Amino acid sequence: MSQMSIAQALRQAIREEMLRDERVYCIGEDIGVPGGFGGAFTVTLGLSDEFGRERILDTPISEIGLAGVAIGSACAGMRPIADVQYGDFLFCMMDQLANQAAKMRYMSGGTIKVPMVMRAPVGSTSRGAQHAQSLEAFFTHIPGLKVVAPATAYDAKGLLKAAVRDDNPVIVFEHKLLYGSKGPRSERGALSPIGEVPDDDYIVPIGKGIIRRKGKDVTIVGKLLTLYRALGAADELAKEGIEAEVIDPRTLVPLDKDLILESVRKTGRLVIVEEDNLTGGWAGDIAAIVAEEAFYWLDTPIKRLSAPDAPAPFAPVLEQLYVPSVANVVQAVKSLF
Amino acid sequence: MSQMSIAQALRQAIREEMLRDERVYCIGEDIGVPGGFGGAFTVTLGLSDEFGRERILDTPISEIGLAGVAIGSACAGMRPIADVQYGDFLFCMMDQLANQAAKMRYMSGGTIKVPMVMRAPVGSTSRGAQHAQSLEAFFTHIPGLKVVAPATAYDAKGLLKAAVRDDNPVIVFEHKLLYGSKGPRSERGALSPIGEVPDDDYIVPIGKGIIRRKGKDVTIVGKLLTLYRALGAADELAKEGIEAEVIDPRTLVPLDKDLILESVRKTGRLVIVEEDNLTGGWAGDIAAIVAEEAFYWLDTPIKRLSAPDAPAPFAPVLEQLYVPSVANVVQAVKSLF
Amino acid sequence: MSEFSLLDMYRKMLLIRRFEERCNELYMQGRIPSTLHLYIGQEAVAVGACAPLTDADYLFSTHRPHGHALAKGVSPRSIMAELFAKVTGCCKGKGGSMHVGDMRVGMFPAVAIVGANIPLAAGAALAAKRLNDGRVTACFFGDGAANEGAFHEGLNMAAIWKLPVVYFCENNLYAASTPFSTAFNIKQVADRAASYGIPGIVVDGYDVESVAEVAEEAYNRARRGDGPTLVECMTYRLCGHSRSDPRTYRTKEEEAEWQARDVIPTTASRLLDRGLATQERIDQFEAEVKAEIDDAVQFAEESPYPEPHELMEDIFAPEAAL
Amino acid sequence: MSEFSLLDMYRKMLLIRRFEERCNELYMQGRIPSTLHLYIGQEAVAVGACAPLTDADYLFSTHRPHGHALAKGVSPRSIMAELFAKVTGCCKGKGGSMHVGDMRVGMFPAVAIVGANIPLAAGAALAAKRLNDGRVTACFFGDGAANEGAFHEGLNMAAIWKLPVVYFCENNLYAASTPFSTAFNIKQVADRAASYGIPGIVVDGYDVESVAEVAEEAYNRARRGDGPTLVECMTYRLCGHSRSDPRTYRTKEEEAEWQARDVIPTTASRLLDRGLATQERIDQFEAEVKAEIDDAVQFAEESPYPEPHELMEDIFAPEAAL
Ligand SMILES: Cc1ncc(C[n+]2csc(CCOP(=O)(O)OP(=O)(O)O)c2C)c(N)n1
Ligand SMILES: Cc1ncc(C[n+]2csc(CCOP(=O)(O)OP(=O)(O)O)c2C)c(N)n1
Ligand SMILES: [Mg+2]
Ligand SMILES: [Mg+2]
Repeated sequence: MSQMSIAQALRQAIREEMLRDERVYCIGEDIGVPGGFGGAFTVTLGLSDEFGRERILDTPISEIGLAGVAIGSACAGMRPIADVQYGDFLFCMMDQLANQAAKMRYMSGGTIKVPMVMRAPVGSTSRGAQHAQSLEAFFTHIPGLKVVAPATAYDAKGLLKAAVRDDNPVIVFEHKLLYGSKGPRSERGALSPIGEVPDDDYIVPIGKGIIRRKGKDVTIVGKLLTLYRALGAADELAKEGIEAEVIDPRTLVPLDKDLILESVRKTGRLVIVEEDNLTGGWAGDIAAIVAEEAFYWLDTPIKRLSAPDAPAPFAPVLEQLYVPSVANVVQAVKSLF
Repeated sequence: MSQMSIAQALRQAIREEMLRDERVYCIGEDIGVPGGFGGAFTVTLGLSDEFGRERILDTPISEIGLAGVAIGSACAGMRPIADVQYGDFLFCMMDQLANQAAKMRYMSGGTIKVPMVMRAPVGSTSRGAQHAQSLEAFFTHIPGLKVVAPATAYDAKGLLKAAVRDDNPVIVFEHKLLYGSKGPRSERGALSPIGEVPDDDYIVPIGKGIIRRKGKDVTIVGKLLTLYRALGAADELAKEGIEAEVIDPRTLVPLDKDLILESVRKTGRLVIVEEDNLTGGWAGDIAAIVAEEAFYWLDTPIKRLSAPDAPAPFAPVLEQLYVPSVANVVQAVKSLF
Repeated sequence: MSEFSLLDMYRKMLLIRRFEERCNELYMQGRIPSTLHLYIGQEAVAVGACAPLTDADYLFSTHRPHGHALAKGVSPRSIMAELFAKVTGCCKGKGGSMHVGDMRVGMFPAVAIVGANIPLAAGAALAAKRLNDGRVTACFFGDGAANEGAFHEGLNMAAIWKLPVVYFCENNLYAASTPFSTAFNIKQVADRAASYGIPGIVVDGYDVESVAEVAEEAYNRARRGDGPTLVECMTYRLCGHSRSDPRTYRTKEEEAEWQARDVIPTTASRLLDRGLATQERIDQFEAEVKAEIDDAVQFAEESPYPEPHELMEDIFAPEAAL
Repeated sequence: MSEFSLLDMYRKMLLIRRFEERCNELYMQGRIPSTLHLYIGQEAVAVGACAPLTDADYLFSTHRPHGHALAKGVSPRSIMAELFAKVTGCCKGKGGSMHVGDMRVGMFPAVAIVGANIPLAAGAALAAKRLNDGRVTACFFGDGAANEGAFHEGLNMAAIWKLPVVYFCENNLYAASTPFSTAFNIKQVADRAASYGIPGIVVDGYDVESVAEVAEEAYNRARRGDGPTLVECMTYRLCGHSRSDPRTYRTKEEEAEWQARDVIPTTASRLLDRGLATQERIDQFEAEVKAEIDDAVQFAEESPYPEPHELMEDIFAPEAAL
């Protein structure tokens, strides 16, 4: 066991998988240049010293190409871990992900596999609307892609390793304020949780959620940064006698929906917290599943707590209103009692 | 009043708006070449004869460029009606739509406006997974875009005209099986509704839904092709004594949610039918809104009837199972009684 | 350079031509659903470019893939069955005309998003280079595709990493209805090779031997580790863009000019002139090819449609052994 | 060619330099949030390229926009207030450093998606052409952007339609940490102009007069209706890529070489040599510029933050009169 940040845990996962399997390689912008950044959030820092520039492959600024090369190489026997500097740039490669990677297997009648990982940082950090988006909902809506969203160092390592070994395209969403990136790449206002990570090989299976806190009065579902908002709120609520059960889905596709349904059947109340925009967000999906499959157990309306339907604002004073806070979660939960 | 197809109604709307306002122009692939197709579904057929090649502007096959030019020109005083041959290709220009068009006004502190229309055909027509997708959910999830989805000739003309006059980017989703395109561009299995369309100028306001059939027992929400599945089901259900209220939202953003909420408050039951994939689909959003705002009026769980979470299959025998049918809707409704 | 048998190449081109003509008939009769992008007229490109390849080599194709598939060795039966939407098709009926492929002969499922196959091909070539398996990748696309961002990004990456891939731009003068001259401000697509520091070669796409020769040189270069080549094959559709295209955006004169150079009769004449075949042999080819296509159609017609359970299969690969 | 006042251009460059230095200080002190991409070293490009423009002409910028903004005439106050996230900022505090702009002087909100401004600029130029309003569009981007698909598609469209736009590629030898040579297999970005049949010109981006001269010629060409030009300005950041970049991917020697050519002292010397200014005048500039920046900082600091209601405003334009 070692204590480490998510950035370190991801780096360790990559390193171990690259040592384990020669076909694993990293591809991205500014990930391996000597003296460079190790990606936008230091995840690959130092790896090119150990593995060389061919296995930590820097691309030109060409997201279509980056994705296409990753996907094509995956189909032809490699196991790429692709890196996008900010999740927002996934829109530049959307065709490759949505029309190619996700559909290739199906269109081929199951004769192709695409063992590709794409890692993407999400979340709002006062950089304006083009460097702030939460992209999860878009990608859960593309059949053929798996989607994971680790919120702890343990899960980051375990899910990334599972993703690399999965024979399907897996999008890994990571939150900028959870990395714990150090030095010039550290982030103001970051939460940077440090966690215990086993030194030996393990995976966190794709498709398994986890109850982060047990409770009987209300179910709160949060992911990435908003998991911590939910946990913070649960602490507050406990002081007032409300025992919240906090669920971290960890994987968004395939979703461990039974974990959520069972919890709601117990608590009768559901609040979903996410940083993404309300309309068309992932929270809506969870609400819809519960409204269909646990309807008779619900005591109150389902509450979605999301960013409003606005682009992300630059000003920190506005951003604080944009991303759901602990206080917002507390208030949302209390509105159900 | 004239009887016409949706393709004709759209063409008439474009023509009238181009006559009304010199700044309106069309841009797209294969939309104006003499002897060509008039776009993939004949909507612009003949218009270049009347307006010339500059105002019915053919682009190279360059979706980023197409979108970028449309958006940039809109910011600088023009009013483009852009055309994409198949909705699936929107993924190729996703950055321009999601990161530029949608956010430009907000990022500029309200000093820019982007009066652009993008028309996109959706729906599965046995062409395989890359020419079949329903893209609505992706675009309702991008704050800053308006989204409309006309299902009748009347609405097609009225909504397109409203979109052209709107000072914001508007995505118009049209269904391939509803166009009623003629000649070599006709579509097997098309529904091609013909409708009454006023000869004089009118608009259908963006943001207003419509009740297509009154009923008291259950609310069915459908859009584009699935509106007709819903209406067909309502006919069947009526024979068995179930009076379904069928709602056509027409505009997806901003959504006329009160129309849906009021209906559900009356009927106590809700089925949402769409052709898009279940997970992350638009249906989830409607379910979530109702589960939050009309919860206490609901008598039964909310049912989403969508395409399953698979890429669109080519084989017509599979496609029939993929897109919700009238029988599926009938069955879904009956499961609530 | 290797001697490619003109006789073999002729037979392949003939197979493609007759196969496509049959597809068109079947489509017109309503026996094939969906749409078709026929390859009639362009056969020399696929056949010439594939002549130097083995089954191990990779091929990436487009919305117009039947010719590439047959040239690469995908069986007529499995292509025809796919067009009929049967479960015996090369994609189990799930892909359709625009996605035919068969990895057993190195052909990826065709990509119907114009230009999107270009970076994918670079990726496959990267894999071949890393795995050192000696494979070369051939990637086909049209003139229209050369205006996609994917073209630019893919070619640049292939160039900077000297990947073993050859890009064949089939310049048939039109992208759907759009003439080359309205979409380009330059004379040849091959001129764009200079943007990536790679060779750009223009070849007569109506001469199968020239195509094969240029292709082989480019493959050799690629296999040597010297990187990609952009080969522009000047060609012409002797058919519409897709299904019942009236082709009114082209002049009859232009069509007639290319029709006069039709690769099937001109190559047959060349065989006769060089004494490489007799008229009987050529007639026999027609009969053989017809039999092969009849067999494919019969196979397709007699094959079952996919069962309902197929709808939800092949979305994800099974769990890999961890 | 017009006579651009070297004195005016020097003053502009100096304003940009001192403004950026102050930004950096403020950032290091934690008084500016977010990140900053400074323009230090590249001032001659923005100032030279903007010298021939009027407020009516359009400018498209990047993640590194402060220099372009000042050169185009956006007020130091409104830029500084934007960096401070104040409602008096040029984007009301909603855009931030990477999106500064002001349409009153023709500057679009800067685009932080690398390359994405290139087709947008073509669109603005199309509008100008159609509306026949005589405006020309200047579009700036880095060497890195030239590998984006958007570059390819945008330049091609500008070329085929002969749009009145000039593309300035600021080749500062690096895209973030990535050296030019690993991302390109060619010597100059300008060579890519040939792919679009337009002129490609390389100019010394450390010589403001050369830039202005080349820019003016390109604008004239554009206004004449002869289409776009790709101008590659060879330049260098005398600072990190963004905030506290240690720049360890570059050699000290390389940095020193460019530092020795720093446009601020070299241009000052030129002014003195040519007798266009005295040392006193130059010193006075420093004082003036400092006062202007002090004023901007004070304005920014004293300005209010946006009110909560601002969060949900400016998403959509109001209903147009129908
Ligand atoms: C990204 C994208 N845009 C548009 C289309 C629609 N489309 C299909 S084929 C075609 C023309 C392709 O032209 P070219 O690349 O020259 O190939 P050709 O059809 O001539 O073989 C177009 C526009 C598409 N499939 N994908
Ligand atoms: C599409 C996209 N990809 C990646 C980035 C991240 N990024 C920001 S600046 C930059 C380097 C840009 O290099 P260049 O175009 O040469 O401009 P410079 O920074 O040198 O001025 C990168 C990779 C981005 N903003 N947008
Ligand atoms: Mg073509
Ligand atoms: Mg640069």
